[in-house]
Amino acid sequence: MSVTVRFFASLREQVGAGQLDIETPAANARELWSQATALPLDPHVRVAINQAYADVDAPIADGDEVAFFPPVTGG
Amino acid sequence: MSVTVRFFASLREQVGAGQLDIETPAANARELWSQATALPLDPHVRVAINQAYADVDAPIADGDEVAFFPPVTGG
Amino acid sequence: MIIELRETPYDPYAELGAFTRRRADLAGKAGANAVFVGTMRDFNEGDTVEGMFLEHYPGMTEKELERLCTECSEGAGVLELLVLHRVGHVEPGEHIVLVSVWSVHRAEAFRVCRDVMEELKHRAPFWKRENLGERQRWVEKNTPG
Amino acid sequence: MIIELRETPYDPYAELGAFTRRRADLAGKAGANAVFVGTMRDFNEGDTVEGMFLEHYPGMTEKELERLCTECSEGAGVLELLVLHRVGHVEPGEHIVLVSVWSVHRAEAFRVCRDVMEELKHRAPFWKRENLGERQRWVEKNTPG
Repeated sequence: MSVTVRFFASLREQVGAGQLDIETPAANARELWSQATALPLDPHVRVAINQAYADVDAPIADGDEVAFFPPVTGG
Repeated sequence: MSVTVRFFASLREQVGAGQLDIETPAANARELWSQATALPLDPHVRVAINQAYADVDAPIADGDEVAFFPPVTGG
Repeated sequence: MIIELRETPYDPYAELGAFTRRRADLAGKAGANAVFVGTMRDFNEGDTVEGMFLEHYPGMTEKELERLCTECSEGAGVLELLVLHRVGHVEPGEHIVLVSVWSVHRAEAFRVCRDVMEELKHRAPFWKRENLGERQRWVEKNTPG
Repeated sequence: MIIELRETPYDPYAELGAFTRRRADLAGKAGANAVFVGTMRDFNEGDTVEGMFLEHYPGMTEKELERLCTECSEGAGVLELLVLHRVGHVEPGEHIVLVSVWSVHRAEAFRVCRDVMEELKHRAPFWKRENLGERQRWVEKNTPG
Protein backbone atom coordinates (compact mmCIF):
# COMPACT_ATOMS: atom_id res chain seq x y z
CA MET A 1 0.00 0.00 0.00
CA SER A 2 1.10 3.60 -0.35
CA VAL A 3 1.11 6.14 2.44
CA THR A 4 2.29 9.69 2.90
CA VAL A 5 4.72 10.12 5.79
CA ARG A 6 5.30 13.56 7.26
CA PHE A 7 7.84 14.86 9.74
CA PHE A 8 7.69 18.18 11.55
CA ALA A 9 9.99 20.56 13.41
CA SER A 10 13.14 18.98 14.90
CA LEU A 11 12.13 15.55 13.55
CA ARG A 12 11.98 16.94 10.03
CA GLU A 13 15.54 18.19 10.46
CA GLN A 14 16.78 14.92 11.98
CA VAL A 15 15.14 12.75 9.34
CA GLY A 16 16.15 15.17 6.63
CA ALA A 17 12.76 15.16 4.95
CA GLY A 18 9.38 16.78 5.51
CA GLN A 19 7.31 14.44 3.42
CA LEU A 20 7.79 11.02 1.85
CA ASP A 21 5.32 9.16 -0.35
CA ILE A 22 6.22 5.53 0.08
CA GLU A 23 5.11 2.02 -0.67
CA THR A 24 5.07 0.08 2.55
CA PRO A 25 3.98 -3.20 4.10
CA ALA A 26 3.94 -1.51 7.56
CA ALA A 27 1.01 -2.44 9.77
CA ASN A 28 1.31 0.60 12.01
CA ALA A 29 3.15 3.90 12.52
CA ARG A 30 5.93 2.23 14.50
CA GLU A 31 6.83 -0.09 11.62
CA LEU A 32 6.49 2.79 9.19
CA TRP A 33 8.97 4.84 11.21
CA SER A 34 11.57 2.05 11.09
CA GLN A 35 11.15 1.72 7.37
CA ALA A 36 11.29 5.45 6.65
CA THR A 37 14.10 6.48 9.00
CA ALA A 38 17.33 5.12 10.40
CA LEU A 39 16.64 6.66 13.80
CA PRO A 40 15.36 5.13 17.03
CA LEU A 41 11.78 6.10 17.79
CA ASP A 42 11.85 8.41 20.80
CA PRO A 43 8.94 7.64 23.14
CA HIS A 44 8.06 11.38 23.20
CA VAL A 45 7.39 11.38 19.48
CA ARG A 46 3.72 11.95 18.72
CA VAL A 47 1.83 10.33 15.89
CA ALA A 48 -1.11 11.56 13.85
CA ILE A 49 -2.99 9.49 11.28
CA ASN A 50 -4.97 11.53 8.77
CA GLN A 51 -4.46 14.67 10.88
CA ALA A 52 -5.79 13.23 14.13
CA TYR A 53 -3.70 12.00 17.07
CA ALA A 54 -3.24 8.23 17.03
CA ASP A 55 -1.38 5.58 18.94
CA VAL A 56 1.95 4.59 17.43
CA ASP A 57 0.66 1.01 17.28
CA ALA A 58 -2.71 1.81 15.72
CA PRO A 59 -3.16 0.19 12.29
CA ILE A 60 -2.57 2.23 9.16
CA ALA A 61 -4.28 1.83 5.82
CA ASP A 62 -3.64 2.49 2.16
CA GLY A 63 -3.74 6.20 1.37
CA ASP A 64 -3.22 7.31 4.98
CA GLU A 65 -1.25 10.40 5.90
CA VAL A 66 0.95 9.47 8.84
CA ALA A 67 2.75 12.27 10.70
CA PHE A 68 5.52 12.15 13.28
CA PHE A 69 6.38 15.16 15.40
CA PRO A 70 7.96 16.21 18.70
CA PRO A 71 5.97 17.54 21.69
CA VAL A 72 4.10 20.66 20.66
CA THR A 73 5.12 24.10 21.92
CA GLY A 74 2.53 26.59 20.69
CA GLY A 75 0.57 29.26 22.52
CA MET B 1 -17.43 62.30 70.95
CA SER B 2 -18.55 63.11 67.43
CA VAL B 3 -18.59 60.65 64.54
CA THR B 4 -19.81 60.63 60.97
CA VAL B 5 -22.22 57.81 60.20
CA ARG B 6 -22.80 56.75 56.61
CA PHE B 7 -25.36 54.43 55.02
CA PHE B 8 -25.23 53.05 51.49
CA ALA B 9 -27.54 51.48 48.93
CA SER B 10 -30.66 49.79 50.35
CA LEU B 11 -29.63 50.70 53.91
CA ARG B 12 -29.53 54.37 52.98
CA GLU B 13 -33.07 54.07 51.70
CA GLN B 14 -34.29 52.15 54.77
CA VAL B 15 -32.65 54.49 57.24
CA GLY B 16 -33.70 57.49 55.19
CA ALA B 17 -30.31 59.19 55.39
CA GLY B 18 -26.96 58.87 53.67
CA GLN B 19 -24.87 60.68 56.24
CA LEU B 20 -25.31 61.79 59.85
CA ASP B 21 -22.86 63.77 61.93
CA ILE B 22 -23.72 62.86 65.50
CA GLU B 23 -22.56 63.20 69.07
CA THR B 24 -22.48 59.73 70.59
CA PRO B 25 -21.33 57.81 73.64
CA ALA B 26 -21.30 54.59 71.52
CA ALA B 27 -18.33 52.30 72.13
CA ASN B 28 -18.65 50.45 68.83
CA ALA B 29 -20.53 50.34 65.54
CA ARG B 30 -23.27 48.13 66.95
CA GLU B 31 -24.17 50.70 69.62
CA LEU B 32 -23.89 53.47 67.08
CA TRP B 33 -26.37 51.70 64.81
CA SER B 34 -28.94 51.45 67.60
CA GLN B 35 -28.57 55.11 68.41
CA ALA B 36 -28.75 56.27 64.80
CA THR B 37 -31.55 54.05 63.50
CA ALA B 38 -34.76 52.46 64.73
CA LEU B 39 -34.05 49.28 62.75
CA PRO B 40 -32.72 45.89 63.86
CA LEU B 41 -29.13 45.31 62.74
CA ASP B 42 -29.22 42.61 60.08
CA PRO B 43 -26.27 40.22 60.51
CA HIS B 44 -25.45 40.65 56.80
CA VAL B 45 -24.79 44.36 57.26
CA ARG B 46 -21.14 45.20 56.75
CA VAL B 47 -19.26 47.83 58.69
CA ALA B 48 -16.34 50.03 57.70
CA ILE B 49 -14.46 52.34 60.04
CA ASN B 50 -12.51 55.10 58.33
CA GLN B 51 -13.05 53.40 54.96
CA ALA B 52 -11.67 50.01 55.97
CA TYR B 53 -13.72 46.93 56.83
CA ALA B 54 -14.15 46.47 60.59
CA ASP B 55 -15.97 44.21 62.99
CA VAL B 56 -19.29 45.56 64.19
CA ASP B 57 -17.98 45.29 67.76
CA ALA B 58 -14.63 46.96 67.12
CA PRO B 59 -14.17 50.15 69.16
CA ILE B 60 -14.81 53.53 67.54
CA ALA B 61 -13.12 56.81 68.35
CA ASP B 62 -13.80 60.52 68.16
CA GLY B 63 -13.74 61.77 64.57
CA ASP B 64 -14.25 58.32 63.03
CA GLU B 65 -16.24 57.79 59.86
CA VAL B 66 -18.42 54.72 60.43
CA ALA B 67 -20.23 53.21 57.44
CA PHE B 68 -22.98 50.60 57.24
CA PHE B 69 -23.86 48.87 54.01
CA PRO B 70 -25.43 45.71 52.55
CA PRO B 71 -23.43 42.93 50.84
CA VAL B 72 -21.60 44.37 47.85
CA THR B 73 -22.64 43.56 44.29
CA GLY B 74 -20.08 45.11 41.96
CA GLY B 75 -18.13 43.66 39.05
CA MET C 1 -0.98 49.21 39.22
CA ILE C 2 -3.73 51.36 37.78
CA ILE C 3 -7.18 51.53 39.32
CA GLU C 4 -9.82 53.85 37.96
CA LEU C 5 -13.51 54.47 38.42
CA ARG C 6 -15.32 55.66 35.32
CA GLU C 7 -18.54 57.66 35.24
CA THR C 8 -19.06 57.27 31.49
CA PRO C 9 -19.04 54.31 29.09
CA TYR C 10 -15.66 52.98 27.99
CA ASP C 11 -14.42 50.49 25.42
CA PRO C 12 -12.28 47.97 27.35
CA TYR C 13 -10.48 46.78 24.21
CA ALA C 14 -9.60 50.31 23.14
CA GLU C 15 -8.37 50.95 26.70
CA LEU C 16 -6.18 47.85 26.56
CA GLY C 17 -4.84 48.82 23.14
CA ALA C 18 -3.98 52.32 24.33
CA PHE C 19 -2.43 51.00 27.52
CA THR C 20 -0.19 48.47 25.75
CA ARG C 21 0.99 51.18 23.34
CA ARG C 22 1.81 53.43 26.30
CA ARG C 23 3.60 50.57 28.05
CA ALA C 24 5.52 49.29 25.03
CA ASP C 25 8.28 48.35 27.47
CA LEU C 26 6.10 45.44 28.64
CA ALA C 27 5.82 43.95 25.15
CA GLY C 28 8.93 41.76 25.11
CA LYS C 29 8.77 41.06 28.87
CA ALA C 30 5.16 40.06 29.56
CA GLY C 31 4.50 36.77 27.84
CA ALA C 32 1.00 36.62 29.27
CA ASN C 33 -1.97 38.92 29.61
CA ALA C 34 -5.16 37.64 31.21
CA VAL C 35 -8.23 39.84 30.93
CA PHE C 36 -11.74 39.84 32.28
CA VAL C 37 -14.48 42.11 31.01
CA GLY C 38 -17.83 42.24 32.81
CA THR C 39 -20.69 43.67 30.82
CA MET C 40 -24.20 44.69 31.83
CA ARG C 41 -26.77 42.19 30.61
CA ASP C 42 -30.30 43.12 29.61
CA PHE C 43 -31.71 40.32 31.79
CA ASN C 44 -31.16 39.11 35.35
CA GLU C 45 -32.98 36.52 37.44
CA GLY C 46 -35.63 36.11 34.76
CA ASP C 47 -36.39 39.83 34.37
CA THR C 48 -35.64 42.28 31.59
CA VAL C 49 -33.38 44.99 32.97
CA GLU C 50 -33.57 48.41 31.33
CA GLY C 51 -30.73 50.07 33.14
CA MET C 52 -28.77 50.11 36.36
CA PHE C 53 -27.39 52.51 38.90
CA LEU C 54 -24.00 51.52 40.29
CA GLU C 55 -23.55 53.13 43.68
CA HIS C 56 -20.15 53.17 45.35
CA TYR C 57 -18.43 54.56 48.45
CA PRO C 58 -16.16 57.33 47.17
CA GLY C 59 -12.81 57.00 48.89
CA MET C 60 -13.29 53.53 50.32
CA THR C 61 -14.04 51.89 46.97
CA GLU C 62 -10.74 53.05 45.50
CA LYS C 63 -8.83 52.09 48.67
CA GLU C 64 -10.41 48.66 48.86
CA LEU C 65 -9.67 47.98 45.17
CA GLU C 66 -6.05 48.93 45.81
CA ARG C 67 -5.86 46.70 48.87
CA LEU C 68 -7.33 43.67 47.15
CA CYS C 69 -5.23 44.12 44.00
CA THR C 70 -2.09 44.38 46.12
CA GLU C 71 -3.02 41.27 48.11
CA CYS C 72 -3.89 39.22 45.02
CA SER C 73 -0.72 40.08 43.14
CA GLU C 74 1.69 39.82 46.08
CA GLY C 75 4.55 37.48 45.25
CA ALA C 76 2.89 36.42 42.00
CA GLY C 77 5.35 38.02 39.59
CA VAL C 78 2.78 40.44 38.23
CA LEU C 79 4.32 42.99 35.87
CA GLU C 80 1.27 45.23 35.57
CA LEU C 81 -2.33 45.25 36.70
CA LEU C 82 -5.16 47.43 35.42
CA VAL C 83 -8.67 47.70 36.88
CA LEU C 84 -11.42 49.92 35.50
CA HIS C 85 -14.90 49.95 37.05
CA ARG C 86 -17.98 51.90 36.06
CA VAL C 87 -20.07 53.87 38.55
CA GLY C 88 -23.34 55.75 38.09
CA HIS C 89 -25.95 55.00 35.45
CA VAL C 90 -25.15 52.03 33.22
CA GLU C 91 -27.08 50.81 30.17
CA PRO C 92 -27.32 47.18 29.01
CA GLY C 93 -24.37 46.25 26.83
CA GLU C 94 -22.11 48.78 28.54
CA HIS C 95 -19.00 47.47 30.22
CA ILE C 96 -18.86 47.46 34.00
CA VAL C 97 -15.49 46.04 34.95
CA LEU C 98 -12.16 45.45 33.24
CA VAL C 99 -9.37 43.52 34.97
CA SER C 100 -6.13 42.99 33.07
CA VAL C 101 -3.02 41.30 34.44
CA TRP C 102 0.37 41.02 32.75
CA SER C 103 3.01 38.50 33.84
CA VAL C 104 5.94 36.57 32.41
CA HIS C 105 4.12 33.22 32.25
CA ARG C 106 0.44 32.42 31.86
CA ALA C 107 -0.26 30.65 35.18
CA GLU C 108 0.20 33.81 37.26
CA ALA C 109 -1.78 36.05 34.94
CA PHE C 110 -4.73 33.64 34.91
CA ARG C 111 -4.70 33.16 38.67
CA VAL C 112 -4.34 36.80 39.63
CA CYS C 113 -7.00 37.96 37.14
CA ARG C 114 -9.43 35.43 38.54
CA ASP C 115 -8.54 36.22 42.16
CA VAL C 116 -8.92 39.96 41.65
CA MET C 117 -12.39 39.42 40.17
CA GLU C 118 -13.49 37.19 43.07
CA GLU C 119 -12.16 39.56 45.70
CA LEU C 120 -13.67 42.52 43.89
CA LYS C 121 -17.06 40.78 43.85
CA HIS C 122 -16.86 40.06 47.57
CA ARG C 123 -15.18 43.15 48.97
CA ALA C 124 -15.28 46.18 46.72
CA PRO C 125 -18.03 48.59 47.86
CA PHE C 126 -20.32 48.72 44.84
CA TRP C 127 -24.07 48.20 44.85
CA LYS C 128 -26.31 47.64 41.86
CA ARG C 129 -29.83 48.98 41.65
CA GLU C 130 -31.61 47.56 38.62
CA ASN C 131 -34.28 49.44 36.73
CA LEU C 132 -36.92 46.89 35.71
CA GLY C 133 -39.15 49.49 34.09
CA GLU C 134 -42.11 49.51 36.45
CA ARG C 135 -39.89 49.14 39.53
CA GLN C 136 -36.35 49.38 40.91
CA ARG C 137 -34.54 46.50 42.63
CA TRP C 138 -31.31 46.32 44.59
CA VAL C 139 -29.27 43.30 43.57
CA GLU C 140 -29.01 41.23 46.74
CA LYS C 141 -26.03 39.08 45.93
CA ASN C 142 -23.60 38.15 43.20
CA THR C 143 -23.68 35.03 41.06
CA PRO C 144 -21.13 32.48 42.28
CA GLY C 145 -17.63 32.66 40.78
CA MET D 1 -16.64 29.64 17.12
CA ILE D 2 -13.91 31.36 15.16
CA ILE D 3 -10.44 29.88 14.76
CA GLU D 4 -7.85 31.56 12.61
CA LEU D 5 -4.15 31.21 11.90
CA ARG D 6 -2.38 34.46 11.10
CA GLU D 7 0.81 34.82 9.11
CA THR D 8 1.30 38.49 9.95
CA PRO D 9 1.29 40.51 13.21
CA TYR D 10 -2.10 41.38 14.67
CA ASP D 11 -3.34 43.61 17.49
CA PRO D 12 -5.42 41.35 19.76
CA TYR D 13 -7.25 44.30 21.36
CA ALA D 14 -8.17 45.80 17.99
CA GLU D 15 -9.37 42.35 16.92
CA LEU D 16 -11.53 42.06 20.03
CA GLY D 17 -12.92 45.55 19.53
CA ALA D 18 -13.79 44.82 15.92
CA PHE D 19 -15.30 41.47 16.84
CA THR D 20 -17.54 42.88 19.58
CA ARG D 21 -18.75 45.60 17.21
CA ARG D 22 -19.58 42.94 14.60
CA ARG D 23 -21.33 40.83 17.24
CA ALA D 24 -23.26 43.65 18.91
CA ASP D 25 -25.99 41.07 19.57
CA LEU D 26 -23.77 39.58 22.27
CA ALA D 27 -23.50 42.85 24.18
CA GLY D 28 -26.59 42.57 26.40
CA LYS D 29 -26.39 38.76 26.62
CA ALA D 30 -22.78 38.00 27.48
CA GLY D 31 -22.09 39.28 30.97
CA ALA D 32 -18.57 37.88 30.90
CA ASN D 33 -15.62 37.87 28.54
CA ALA D 34 -12.40 36.14 29.59
CA VAL D 35 -9.37 36.73 27.41
CA PHE D 36 -5.85 35.44 27.20
CA VAL D 37 -3.13 37.01 25.09
CA GLY D 38 0.23 35.26 24.70
CA THR D 39 3.06 37.46 23.51
CA MET D 40 6.55 36.62 22.35
CA ARG D 41 9.14 37.54 24.95
CA ASP D 42 12.66 38.68 24.15
CA PHE D 43 14.11 36.18 26.64
CA ASN D 44 13.61 32.50 27.40
CA GLU D 45 15.46 30.11 29.69
CA GLY D 46 18.09 32.74 30.40
CA ASP D 47 18.81 33.61 26.78
CA THR D 48 18.02 36.66 24.69
CA VAL D 49 15.75 35.64 21.84
CA GLU D 50 15.89 37.68 18.66
CA GLY D 51 13.04 36.06 16.81
CA MET D 52 11.13 32.86 16.36
CA PHE D 53 9.74 30.63 13.67
CA LEU D 54 6.39 29.09 14.50
CA GLU D 55 5.94 25.92 12.49
CA HIS D 56 2.55 24.23 12.24
CA TYR D 57 0.84 21.33 10.49
CA PRO D 58 -1.46 22.92 7.95
CA GLY D 59 -4.79 21.15 8.08
CA MET D 60 -4.27 19.28 11.33
CA THR D 61 -3.52 22.40 13.37
CA GLU D 62 -6.86 23.99 12.45
CA LYS D 63 -8.73 20.70 13.01
CA GLU D 64 -7.10 20.10 16.37
CA LEU D 65 -7.87 23.65 17.52
CA GLU D 66 -11.49 23.10 16.53
CA ARG D 67 -11.64 19.79 18.35
CA LEU D 68 -10.16 21.13 21.56
CA CYS D 69 -12.28 24.28 21.55
CA THR D 70 -15.41 22.19 21.03
CA GLU D 71 -14.44 19.83 23.86
CA CYS D 72 -13.56 22.64 26.27
CA SER D 73 -16.78 24.58 25.68
CA GLU D 74 -19.14 21.60 25.60
CA GLY D 75 -21.99 22.09 28.05
CA ALA D 76 -20.35 25.21 29.51
CA GLY D 77 -22.84 27.78 28.23
CA VAL D 78 -20.30 29.47 26.00
CA LEU D 79 -21.89 32.11 23.77
CA GLU D 80 -18.87 32.70 21.55
CA LEU D 81 -15.26 31.64 21.37
CA LEU D 82 -12.47 33.21 19.34
CA VAL D 83 -8.94 31.84 18.86
CA LEU D 84 -6.23 33.50 16.80
CA HIS D 85 -2.74 32.02 16.54
CA ARG D 86 0.31 33.28 14.71
CA VAL D 87 2.40 31.09 12.43
CA GLY D 88 5.65 31.80 10.61
CA HIS D 89 8.25 34.36 11.65
CA VAL D 90 7.47 36.17 14.90
CA GLU D 91 9.37 39.06 16.47
CA PRO D 92 9.65 39.76 20.22
CA GLY D 93 6.68 41.78 21.43
CA GLU D 94 4.40 40.38 18.73
CA HIS D 95 1.32 38.51 19.85
CA ILE D 96 1.22 34.76 19.37
CA VAL D 97 -2.13 33.61 20.69
CA LEU D 98 -5.47 35.21 21.52
CA VAL D 99 -8.21 33.22 23.24
CA SER D 100 -11.47 34.99 24.03
CA VAL D 101 -14.56 33.39 25.58
CA TRP D 102 -17.96 34.98 26.08
CA SER D 103 -20.57 33.57 28.48
CA VAL D 104 -23.48 34.71 30.60
CA HIS D 105 -21.63 34.46 33.93
CA ARG D 106 -17.96 34.79 34.73
CA ALA D 107 -17.20 31.27 36.05
CA GLU D 108 -17.69 29.60 32.67
CA ALA D 109 -15.74 32.22 30.72
CA PHE D 110 -12.76 31.96 33.09
CA ARG D 111 -12.77 28.17 33.10
CA VAL D 112 -13.14 27.68 29.36
CA CYS D 113 -10.53 30.33 28.51
CA ARG D 114 -8.06 28.64 30.81
CA ASP D 115 -8.93 25.13 29.58
CA VAL D 116 -8.58 26.13 25.93
CA MET D 117 -5.12 27.56 26.63
CA GLU D 118 -3.98 24.42 28.46
CA GLU D 119 -5.30 22.10 25.78
CA LEU D 120 -3.83 24.28 23.07
CA LYS D 121 -0.44 24.13 24.76
CA HIS D 122 -0.59 20.35 25.03
CA ARG D 123 -2.29 19.33 21.79
CA ALA D 124 -2.25 21.95 19.07
CA PRO D 125 0.49 21.15 16.51
CA PHE D 126 2.77 24.18 16.74
CA TRP D 127 6.52 24.15 17.23
CA LYS D 128 8.73 27.07 18.15
CA ARG D 129 12.24 27.48 16.82
CA GLU D 130 14.00 30.31 18.58
CA ASN D 131 16.63 32.47 16.95
CA LEU D 132 19.28 33.17 19.58
CA GLY D 133 21.48 35.15 17.20
CA GLU D 134 24.46 32.83 16.87
CA ARG D 135 22.25 29.71 16.84
CA GLN D 136 18.74 28.33 16.45
CA ARG D 137 16.97 26.25 19.11
CA TRP D 138 13.79 24.24 19.07
CA VAL D 139 11.75 24.85 22.20
CA GLU D 140 11.54 21.45 23.88
CA LYS D 141 8.58 21.95 26.13
CA ASN D 142 6.14 24.52 27.43
CA THR D 143 6.21 26.24 30.78
CA PRO D 144 3.71 24.69 33.20
CA GLY D 145 0.18 26.15 33.24
